[in-house]
Amino acid sequence: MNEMIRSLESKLGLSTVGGIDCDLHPASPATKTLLPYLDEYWRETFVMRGVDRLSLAMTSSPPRAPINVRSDWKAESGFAGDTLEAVRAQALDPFGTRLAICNVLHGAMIMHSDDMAAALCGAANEWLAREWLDREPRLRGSIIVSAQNAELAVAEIERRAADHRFVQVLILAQNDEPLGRRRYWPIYEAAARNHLPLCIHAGGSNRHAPTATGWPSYFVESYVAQASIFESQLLSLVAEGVFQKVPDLKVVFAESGFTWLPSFFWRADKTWRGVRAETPWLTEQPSDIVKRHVRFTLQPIEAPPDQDALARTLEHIDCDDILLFSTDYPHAQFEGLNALPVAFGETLAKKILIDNPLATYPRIAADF
Amino acid sequence: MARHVVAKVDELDIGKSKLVKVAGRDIALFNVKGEFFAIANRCPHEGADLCRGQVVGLAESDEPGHYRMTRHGELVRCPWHGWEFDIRTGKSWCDPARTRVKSFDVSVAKGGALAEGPYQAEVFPVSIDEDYVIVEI
Amino acid sequence: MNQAVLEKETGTEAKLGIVDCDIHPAFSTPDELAKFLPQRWRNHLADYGQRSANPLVGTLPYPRMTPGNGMRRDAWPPNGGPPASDLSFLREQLLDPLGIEYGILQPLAAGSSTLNQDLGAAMCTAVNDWQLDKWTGPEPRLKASISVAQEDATAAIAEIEARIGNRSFVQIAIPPRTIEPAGRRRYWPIYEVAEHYDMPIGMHSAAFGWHTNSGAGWLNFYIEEHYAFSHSLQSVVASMVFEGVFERFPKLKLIVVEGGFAWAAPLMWRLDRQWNRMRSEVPHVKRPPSEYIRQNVWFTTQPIEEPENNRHLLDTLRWVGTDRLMFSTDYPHWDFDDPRYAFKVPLSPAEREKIFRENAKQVYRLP
Amino acid sequence: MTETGTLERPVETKAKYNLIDCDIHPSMKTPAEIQPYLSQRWRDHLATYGGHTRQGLSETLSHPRMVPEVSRVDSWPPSGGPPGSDLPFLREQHLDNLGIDIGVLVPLRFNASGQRHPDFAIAIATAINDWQVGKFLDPEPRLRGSIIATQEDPANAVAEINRRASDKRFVQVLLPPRSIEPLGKRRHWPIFEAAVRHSLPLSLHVGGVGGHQATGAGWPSYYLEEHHSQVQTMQAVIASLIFEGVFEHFPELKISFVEGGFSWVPSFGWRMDKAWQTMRDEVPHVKRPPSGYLRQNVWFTTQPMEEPNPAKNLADTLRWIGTDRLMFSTDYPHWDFDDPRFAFKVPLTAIEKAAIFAGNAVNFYGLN
Repeated sequence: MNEMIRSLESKLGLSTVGGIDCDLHPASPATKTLLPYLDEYWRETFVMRGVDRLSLAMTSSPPRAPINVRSDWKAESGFAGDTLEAVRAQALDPFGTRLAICNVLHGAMIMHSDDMAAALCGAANEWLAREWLDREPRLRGSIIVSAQNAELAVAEIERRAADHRFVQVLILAQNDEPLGRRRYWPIYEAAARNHLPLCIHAGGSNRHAPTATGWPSYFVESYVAQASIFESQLLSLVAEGVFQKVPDLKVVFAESGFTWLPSFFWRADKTWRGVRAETPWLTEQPSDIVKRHVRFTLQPIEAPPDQDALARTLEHIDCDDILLFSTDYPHAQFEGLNALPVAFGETLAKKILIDNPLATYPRIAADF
Repeated sequence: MARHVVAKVDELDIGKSKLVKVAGRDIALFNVKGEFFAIANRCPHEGADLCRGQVVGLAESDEPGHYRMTRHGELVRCPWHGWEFDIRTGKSWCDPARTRVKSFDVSVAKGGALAEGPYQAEVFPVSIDEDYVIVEI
Repeated sequence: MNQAVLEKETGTEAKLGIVDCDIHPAFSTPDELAKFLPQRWRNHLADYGQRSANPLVGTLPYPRMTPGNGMRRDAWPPNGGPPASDLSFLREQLLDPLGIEYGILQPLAAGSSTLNQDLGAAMCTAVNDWQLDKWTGPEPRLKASISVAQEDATAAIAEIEARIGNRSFVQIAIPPRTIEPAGRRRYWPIYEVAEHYDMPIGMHSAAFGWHTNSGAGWLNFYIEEHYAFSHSLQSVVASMVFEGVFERFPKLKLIVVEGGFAWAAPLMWRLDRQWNRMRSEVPHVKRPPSEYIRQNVWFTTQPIEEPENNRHLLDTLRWVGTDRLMFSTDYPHWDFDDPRYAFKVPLSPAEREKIFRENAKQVYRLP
Repeated sequence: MTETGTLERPVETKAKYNLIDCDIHPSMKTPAEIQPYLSQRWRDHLATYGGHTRQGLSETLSHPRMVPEVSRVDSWPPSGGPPGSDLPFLREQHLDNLGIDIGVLVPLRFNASGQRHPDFAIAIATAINDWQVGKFLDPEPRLRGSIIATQEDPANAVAEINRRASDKRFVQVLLPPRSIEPLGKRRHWPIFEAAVRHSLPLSLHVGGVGGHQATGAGWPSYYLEEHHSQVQTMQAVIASLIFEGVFEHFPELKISFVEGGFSWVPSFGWRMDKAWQTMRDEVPHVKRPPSGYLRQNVWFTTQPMEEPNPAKNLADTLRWIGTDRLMFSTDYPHWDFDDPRFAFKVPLTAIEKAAIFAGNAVNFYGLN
């Protein structure tokens, strides 16, 4: 009986009206769509080379895989979220979303050529501003950059920063090296300087295996492994002292899941006690640093249907500031409109929907 | 509170430690640059003998990538999990408020002086001309 | 300078009846392979795509300089579809004018580097069926390659056994960027079968694979990637020598495709020298590496190296051995070699005969 | 916290075994100790070429530890040699002192599976197995051995398993989690088949050099991170075994994961279940929710013990994993050793204690 009630409850989400959706995905634009936003060199060479005909869909997130396109949101094209009308009708209106941050997951971020990657990122950002942000006041944008060349990434951040509808910088979870390493710090300094959190979204370059034990056969396995990559990135950011060096930096993990956080905290804090002399700039335990500087988008919620485990996990995390509401639209993370399970309770729900995003995104708070 | 003679000064070199048993307690005795300190021997984490830990300095940093070793010889790393304890206070570096070992007052006195006070020399005979380490419990 | 050579070579080629060891057939439409695949895999491809150990789904990690993944601009068939997707135009532009008696198909869309091994094996089977159906059936000058998913040796052998009776297939195609170096024992069952049936292993430069083409890591530009093709092929040769593949399978034939060949001579020198110093580590390698290479390995010529001083290539030809070289065009790719103009140095009629025809006829056992 | 406030002692039970330690690391007085177990050809090879694995340093771990030999500072034998190399001292300090009834040896040196020279790998695996018998199993009946098998060469791994299986003192087959390909891939299945045939469980102890970066995010800078990465590697191995269908094909296969922690297991199970629900059509051979296989085929050793703050949070983790899945281990003589008397900071019932400290291992190894 209890099981039945729990299971029923789990289908009933809390209201999300008035919330700030911190992870929404307009379909990645076809390369050809970006031509008007590229300069003459890239426009001509892309056509000459046939790059404009190439799909830049990433193996880390095949666009038609069931996780990436919820069946009831799928358009004729096989994709979802490929028009503003669809995003309004499926994501903004039904959830009562007040503002939503568009995270464009584009292969631009992982192209081998530093310069081509930067050119495509710039074009995708411009495309987002013109085709989406100009047309829908509820939308906000993420500045996508390729992390592999910090200098070019910083230039793009500085170029885009004047447009305050861009509220964060977005990079992918898997890159050439762990993200705490110093080659990436100029990106973080530029983000903090411009009051932009750094969003690290699931996905990546796949230039090396996504696990330490080689290449998984299946996408479902690779998707599961993304959380492991996030764990490594989290500890890298902490251990390298990014938050000591750039104390104003806020990091948002998007589509990372969060139910792994307690075990991360336990192990990282314990090991730190034994080996902290290796990184003496860490003067507090990793979990405290994470709770102050890092935020996690809500979806996917990887917990059993039984709401008790989710509630216990939240208690283990022991930090009400850490979650940011997200639908992860159009990814298939929940059914119906049940983005915010009852286990969160009304008080925490309000924090997740509004207060935490406002505290995380200065640019949203400024004109909220 | 009693004062216990636990060692001769010259049997514990600078930077060394020694396990002494006093009034049924295991106590780790350290010589830090000629000064003596005593803390409870048992690590509060899983019970390892702190007297067997490495005596180290304090690694500090002003910013990532910058390293500085200070307070030479004033900390002991637990021989198992490496938790650092301040030999002077018994407090752990990572969690000084909650993870600490008891610290005992230590003094040094001439053997001649010992004959006059309420000392307990449990372990060995005291000779008048030598210096001794005294722990108060 | 080049002009003089060109004039001299023109005219003599067409009559030779050459063998082109590297032709890339293409699908007319992206879904052309689908009809050779079971429904399960058609559905799977629609949802998940063909995932390999590479950044992009189905797109080359390094965009080429011409559309269609680096095609000759004049190779697009007038009837539509991408280059080398139209048999009649392929005859008209390649086989007929260049006097190609046999052309070896090197399909690049196979499942060899697919992460999902069952999908990879299914795609190999489909590509093999497709070669027969679309190409070798209607055009007997074309010969097919048995695509196999080499990481699953059992599945690969099953595919070879299924095709071996059909002489339209003249080699087994394995890409060089395998999970482990090509000489490792996990691949030996495939080599054993290949030797048994006297089927050469064709290793063609690969744009996809489990590792970078370069041991230096991921490169920035296509110019670097293109160069590094030769590095992955050098690694294949060294691995097969030092793991003892040719000692264990002395009649195995390895054909190194689309890596050029000028590097083969210094590679042999280097291998011999280090083998001399460290043969105690590899006592199973009984002879100097160059001996195995001269016995078991052939190189296709494209993209032919073009020294500043043309005649320097003569030295290379002598060092590598004209009996090891087999002509290839790489049609319809942009770095295509034309048999009339590729060699900027004079070849003797005997050398010409070997490189353009006889070596390949023997290696592939062509009638 | 006072110096002894939270320490507690295991209760007495009447079972045949009260304390089984699933992870003891034996070592050699000097590397030359291996020589009697190698033929002249391999002695010469070792002297000339040394080990040759898939990493940068030839004789040293990629990330230096905080203490010599990764070991407890107090574990160096008075007679000389590194920790774990002196049987009398191992008895005195460890077996006798803690009252260990059965101790399972996990030899890590020479890394047979990681050796690139295939024949040398075979020679080393055989030598280490003989060495375990000669140095430890013959003189000390409380110790058990692990069959070292060349994972990258499954045919020879099976031959070695077949050769050792009749010696019942070998209680498991030991494999490294970091391999060239994920463990679940079919090329490894002959090893599983052999293990099931001989009723031998498999054990994966953290480590190995498969040629891949230590995390999906790349090579970390610090040992703090590398230590943590063991968790992600274990996760990758488990996901591979489940999604490749290993447990579906070998329902009797038993595997223990050693020294990779366990608090992450529940949330990892939830993540796998959720992804599987969405994408099970990709892996139709996986018939049940992944967490079901975790409950049936997988065990975890307890060290390094998870230490949440507050400690009571661990009770949830134990409930979610199931106390029948956990087996006590010390990791002696390594620095992050757990003492059976003090490792658990949460109260366990007498039944739970009996299971974790001995009963589960009796079942896992078939020690009855």
